[in-house]
Amino acid sequence: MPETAALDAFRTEIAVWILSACPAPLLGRPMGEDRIVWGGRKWQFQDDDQKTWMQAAIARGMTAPRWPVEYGGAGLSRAEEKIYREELERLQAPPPLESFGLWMLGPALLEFGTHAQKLAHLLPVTRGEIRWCQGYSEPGAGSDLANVQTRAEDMGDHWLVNGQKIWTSYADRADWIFALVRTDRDAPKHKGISFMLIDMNSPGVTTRPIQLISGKSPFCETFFDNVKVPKSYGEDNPSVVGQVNRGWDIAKYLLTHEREMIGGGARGLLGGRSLGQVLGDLDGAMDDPVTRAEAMRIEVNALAFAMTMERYKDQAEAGRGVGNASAMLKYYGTELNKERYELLMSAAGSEAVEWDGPHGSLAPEWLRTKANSIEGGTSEVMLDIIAKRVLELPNS
Amino acid sequence: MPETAALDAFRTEIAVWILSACPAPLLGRPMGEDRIVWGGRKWQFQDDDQKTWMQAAIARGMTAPRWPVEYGGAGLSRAEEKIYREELERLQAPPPLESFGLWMLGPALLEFGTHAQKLAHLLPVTRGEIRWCQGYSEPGAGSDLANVQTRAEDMGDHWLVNGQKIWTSYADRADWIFALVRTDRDAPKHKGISFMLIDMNSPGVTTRPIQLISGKSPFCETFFDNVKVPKSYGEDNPSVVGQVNRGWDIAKYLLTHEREMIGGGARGLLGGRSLGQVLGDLDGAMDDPVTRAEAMRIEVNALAFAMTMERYKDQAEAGRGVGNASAMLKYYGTELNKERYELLMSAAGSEAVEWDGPHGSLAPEWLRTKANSIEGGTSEVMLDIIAKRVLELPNS
Amino acid sequence: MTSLLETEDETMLRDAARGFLADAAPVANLRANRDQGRPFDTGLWREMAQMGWAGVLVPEAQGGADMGHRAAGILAEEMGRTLAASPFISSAVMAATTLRAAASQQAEQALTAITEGRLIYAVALDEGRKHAPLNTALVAQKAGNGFRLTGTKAFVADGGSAQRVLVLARTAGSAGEAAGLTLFDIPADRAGLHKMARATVDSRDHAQMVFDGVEATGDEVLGTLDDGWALLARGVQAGQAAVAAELLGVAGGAYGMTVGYLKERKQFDRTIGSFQALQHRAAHLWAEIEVTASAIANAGRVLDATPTQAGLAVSLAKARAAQTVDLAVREGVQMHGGIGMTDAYDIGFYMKRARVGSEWLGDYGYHAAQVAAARGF
Amino acid sequence: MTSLLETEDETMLRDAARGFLADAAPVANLRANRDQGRPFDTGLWREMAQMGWAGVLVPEAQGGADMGHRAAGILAEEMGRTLAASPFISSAVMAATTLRAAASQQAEQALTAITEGRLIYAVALDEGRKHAPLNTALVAQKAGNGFRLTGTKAFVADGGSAQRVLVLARTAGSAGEAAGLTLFDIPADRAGLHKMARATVDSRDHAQMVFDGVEATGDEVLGTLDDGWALLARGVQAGQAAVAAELLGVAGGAYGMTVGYLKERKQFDRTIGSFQALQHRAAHLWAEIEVTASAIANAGRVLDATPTQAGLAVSLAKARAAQTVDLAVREGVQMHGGIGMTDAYDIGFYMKRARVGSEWLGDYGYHAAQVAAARGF
Repeated sequence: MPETAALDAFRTEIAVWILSACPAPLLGRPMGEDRIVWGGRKWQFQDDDQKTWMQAAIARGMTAPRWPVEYGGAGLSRAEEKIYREELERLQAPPPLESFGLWMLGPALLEFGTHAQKLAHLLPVTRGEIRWCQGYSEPGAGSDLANVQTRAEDMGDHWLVNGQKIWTSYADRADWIFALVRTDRDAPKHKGISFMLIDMNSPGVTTRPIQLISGKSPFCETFFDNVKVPKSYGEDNPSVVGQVNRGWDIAKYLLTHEREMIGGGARGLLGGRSLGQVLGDLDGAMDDPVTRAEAMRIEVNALAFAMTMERYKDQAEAGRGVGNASAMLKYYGTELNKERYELLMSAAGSEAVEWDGPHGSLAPEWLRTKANSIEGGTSEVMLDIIAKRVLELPNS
Repeated sequence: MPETAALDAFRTEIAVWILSACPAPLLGRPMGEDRIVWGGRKWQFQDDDQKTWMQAAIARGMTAPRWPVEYGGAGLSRAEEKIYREELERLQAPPPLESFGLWMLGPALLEFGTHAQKLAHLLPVTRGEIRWCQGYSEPGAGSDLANVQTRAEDMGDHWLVNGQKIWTSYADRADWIFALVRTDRDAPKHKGISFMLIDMNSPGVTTRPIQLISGKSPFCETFFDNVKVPKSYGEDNPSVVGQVNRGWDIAKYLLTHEREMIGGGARGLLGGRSLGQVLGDLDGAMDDPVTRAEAMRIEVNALAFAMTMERYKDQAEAGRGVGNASAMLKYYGTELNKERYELLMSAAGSEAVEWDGPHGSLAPEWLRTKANSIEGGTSEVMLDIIAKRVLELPNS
Repeated sequence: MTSLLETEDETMLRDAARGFLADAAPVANLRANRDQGRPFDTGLWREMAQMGWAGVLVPEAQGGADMGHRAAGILAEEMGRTLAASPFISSAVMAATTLRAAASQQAEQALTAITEGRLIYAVALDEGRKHAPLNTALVAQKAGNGFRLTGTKAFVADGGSAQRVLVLARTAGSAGEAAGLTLFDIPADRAGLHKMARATVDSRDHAQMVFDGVEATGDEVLGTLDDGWALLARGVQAGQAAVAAELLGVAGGAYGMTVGYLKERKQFDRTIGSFQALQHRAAHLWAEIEVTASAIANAGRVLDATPTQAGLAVSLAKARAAQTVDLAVREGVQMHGGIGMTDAYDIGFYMKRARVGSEWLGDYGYHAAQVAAARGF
Repeated sequence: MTSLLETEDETMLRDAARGFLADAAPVANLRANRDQGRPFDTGLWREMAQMGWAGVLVPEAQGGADMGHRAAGILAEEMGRTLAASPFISSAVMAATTLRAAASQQAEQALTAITEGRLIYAVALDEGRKHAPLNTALVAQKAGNGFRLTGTKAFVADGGSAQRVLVLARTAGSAGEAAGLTLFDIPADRAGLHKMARATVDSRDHAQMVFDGVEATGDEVLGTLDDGWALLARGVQAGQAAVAAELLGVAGGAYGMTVGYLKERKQFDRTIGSFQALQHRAAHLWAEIEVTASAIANAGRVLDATPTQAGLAVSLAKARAAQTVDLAVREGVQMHGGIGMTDAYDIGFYMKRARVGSEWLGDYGYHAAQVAAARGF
């Protein structure tokens, strides 16, 4: 069977499966942050349908389609996974499970972990049993992620962890954290960091939510106060992924992933309608030449950016990585999204500045976009990356 | 007599003088670069009226109104000079004489020169007998003006000058040059430079005009090939102004002057008409929301910038210097002017791209504006100056 | 016209205001007000009145300081710098200018009360989401010797705290026309006037006002029947200039906080203010603020010298101020990085006030179009 | 639709074109052409034709390579990179696409001649200073069995060198209407057709064409009487996409030259490319070029796949290209400093071509408005 015919067959098969496995009430529902299934010990489904759908997906390995079957995945190829995502979108079925474990920990362990680590940690992730959070940033470090002050002292059979992380999304609801900790204080900044897996239930771990200018947020501060982390969780299953003191390599690898995800946020935001159409709903807004010219500019840029996302995705799927160029997606997508929201705010005028005005959550969303060009690496860091690694300009 | 009454009387007196001294055919004529009286040995007046007017002004010291009478000036106060300029403008009389000697050399000598230097050099300047040019920039130095490679070796009774200057305006028509030369090759970059006065007739001095992307230009390259410059032109009249090796102080002093002059170029460019009115002459141009929005933006910025020029001038005239903030005028004015010309080019469309199309010299003027943000210190250097000296941000 | 340079008196006023506000109304006050659900601090407003600020535009005969619009702008700018909330612009600038132009005995009494800080006015003007005073549709219908007002005013600044309201109503003509607009001066607790507080991002007092057959007497008409806009327009222009000045202060405050942060914050083992890309952006921002400051000074000067020809100057000031403060707060938040996004840090307050102030009494697009019209295109 | 990634064939085409042009048509050629008053190099154009470029959009039956619009875009882009001048877009893209759509026997013969490099076409379209094809006012009046053409075409690219001209004329209707426009295909040396060369900043062949009662036969009508725009619109869209691709190449060439300069030039004892402010601007420029490259690839794909629905894709490409190349040449000239201003240095040529190319067949404002219309606003 030629390749395309096989893929066509797969498309049919997976569509049939989605329709049979995903309860009808879930189909075609608008997808919001409040409808995401995150999993974990503290997780509560909003309805039984969510649970039914997740469990059907688990049974087929479809919560982690491209992971190997032995770690809870479905072992699909890139092309097959793409078809699966396309069919989910076409049939308006929600993803059965989302999590930092699937997005971030999985890729890290699959690339750097031992077989035992993968078995121990990835299976519960694919099953929605354990929810992970990410502990990178620290107060005072900002863009300088390698400036890790949280330290893990070698106490023989365990590490003693002390310090503080910030911007840990959903830390208050997570079961485990993968964190960068300093295991060698004398080594150069990038050389003494380890990538450590820590149970959030360990004594000495506490979290505190962060209030943003836009209001409540999923972000937390996370404190480690004499937390004992075993050197090993079992045979060939150390608590440090990869080599001790080489955690920066893993962090860099994952940062590239994160960038692509955040940069992509600018797409599809207005439910398929163009910005100009949305603005056209506001009487007279498009009669103002300033608003019209700006709407045209953003529309042109957004369409071209969406094509660029498409092109980069195709390139990644064709097995040619996009590497540091992903920094561009992060930069461009988040800056564009800020511009879009500035224009929406301006067009909605005095109605826009209310916390709960006639335009719903526009004001907090507007303020929230300001964080997008900071979190996951600031626009300035992205430009530095492009300048140094893509353009190969000399260090200053 | 109270001060304002005295000034009112002066205003009347000077207006009467202008009307009596300036031949009527010169009044109300459009002022273009081709109508400027530059003076100098190679100078040829376009008509006798120009000569009559210049000589009347010389007789009263009005080619250099604020300079002391003994050096050929009229010894006017700041307020009186301002009134003189206002009356010239009101009566549409051309300036009787312009020159780099008046603009640049004068301020330098008045601040740093000896009495004999002032007598020897300033009198011929005020009389339009000697035309000066300025030799600062060198090939390969760019914004780094202190990177002076032209060297003057101490040969006892004379300096031996070798090297090359670039961007020397009207060097091919000048009689003398004031130049930065390196007199100490071992000292730190800024400490071994002298401010030297050199006769362009000296053997070994040659010039070559520079063609710009906008076409012919007043700029030249100037070469010094074993040029002998006497240590002194007479008693207490050395060829170096100020102390040997301290010429950088004088250069810095003059750079501030130059910046204010170039930044001011953005004003009054359209003969008093607003940008939008000029664009309105082009059928349909203002129906395009992009053009209209951009015209509005530039108009708003240009008006506010003109007020800022006014404010800074008032501040300087009030005896409180504007210092490094003048870098802002240079930066803002030249960038604004580039934007204005981009819009004019766009609105005039295919007619604009002809060298001699229906819009006259628009295309070369457009290209010429690109140099404004480079000459006299690039926009980047201006931003550096603002950041370090006004904002006092730390060195990188 | 007089120079755009500050006079010695103006500089003294600015220094005094800055000193007072740094002590009495730092940004921490805004936070405290917000957390306690207070739109502004009445005690602070009393102190301002005692210093003569509430009467800055009131004639000496009514107890005012009569210092003019340039002085009012300096006060507004300094309040903007620390985000000090008060009914200054609504009451002491817009209402005071309007009442002064009305020149009636009642108006003079009101001016004295404003000056003494006893009386707060709001101006009920716009009805839609954008500034468009001539689109007024709120109807004042003849009823006996008086009128009956029916309609809705959106986004009335200080509408929750005001004791009196200047309300623009239509007595003739149709939307878009200046003729047929009449200005009423009524107490805010008049029967049928419903005030709904709006929770705006800047945590200040904004209210929607619903006029449900509100009665007004003929004596409560300010100025001439059907010609109220001519009168109120003076107050609105004064208000636009003052908001522009406030926004310049907001920009300056955000800029100052940001440059301070750049000088102190270290990253990658360097003070971040030493990074040239940030330096150039900060320098550009400073340039924009300098240029806007000229337009603000000019608007005050023109309002003082030739108030009937101040349209271009005022719109220029507001257009520039809106653009500049937008740049200042965007750069401010971005350059602060993550910390700037947290509610615990003050820079976010500047972004929120900038947004509201840019919108109030006409945004950039509105005023840039006014400039274009005044300049013949 | 197929992916926006280049196929292997396309990459090979690009590499071959780049290699050829680097050798045969570096920027120095443009300078030599200009100094010798030559709008392009006929020998070079013959070589391009031999490589199949002139027939890139011509069916194999007429001897063409029939590689499609994406391929044509790649060629145009590579020509833009070294500013290689040729009648490629006028003749091999616009005229060829139009003639191919006409599908007459005469048109087929013309296509063969174009492919072989024997025949150069120009398209005489716009009459005013901005692109506005429907405003065509040049009249073709019935005269016996034929027509008499009277009017003026401004800014006809390759109008000086063309042997034949596609000219859009009005046979009915009035300015602004598509109906009533008829397309003629006539020899450029027809009596009464006066060509005035225009000295444009990009030193290429542009002419004003005055039609002074030029006679055309009924056979010289291409397509249908009164419905010529439908036919020519295909060629114009193809041309717009190709110009957009060329401008992407111009942007890329200016960018490459500039980044090269940043890496080599020293000032203040440092390589200027190590200054962070310049780094960030260069990185931003690179980002813009990357994003525009997607829009260019997309336009080619859509023209190849669904040519009748390519309006949005083509306008998006041209709008993006105009903005991007503008940024690229402005940054290029500024970052080169004084040397960039001299005629002796090449970067200025990029600025000049960018200006003309941005204008040709519709500028940013024109195409952004088309995008807006296609997107429902």
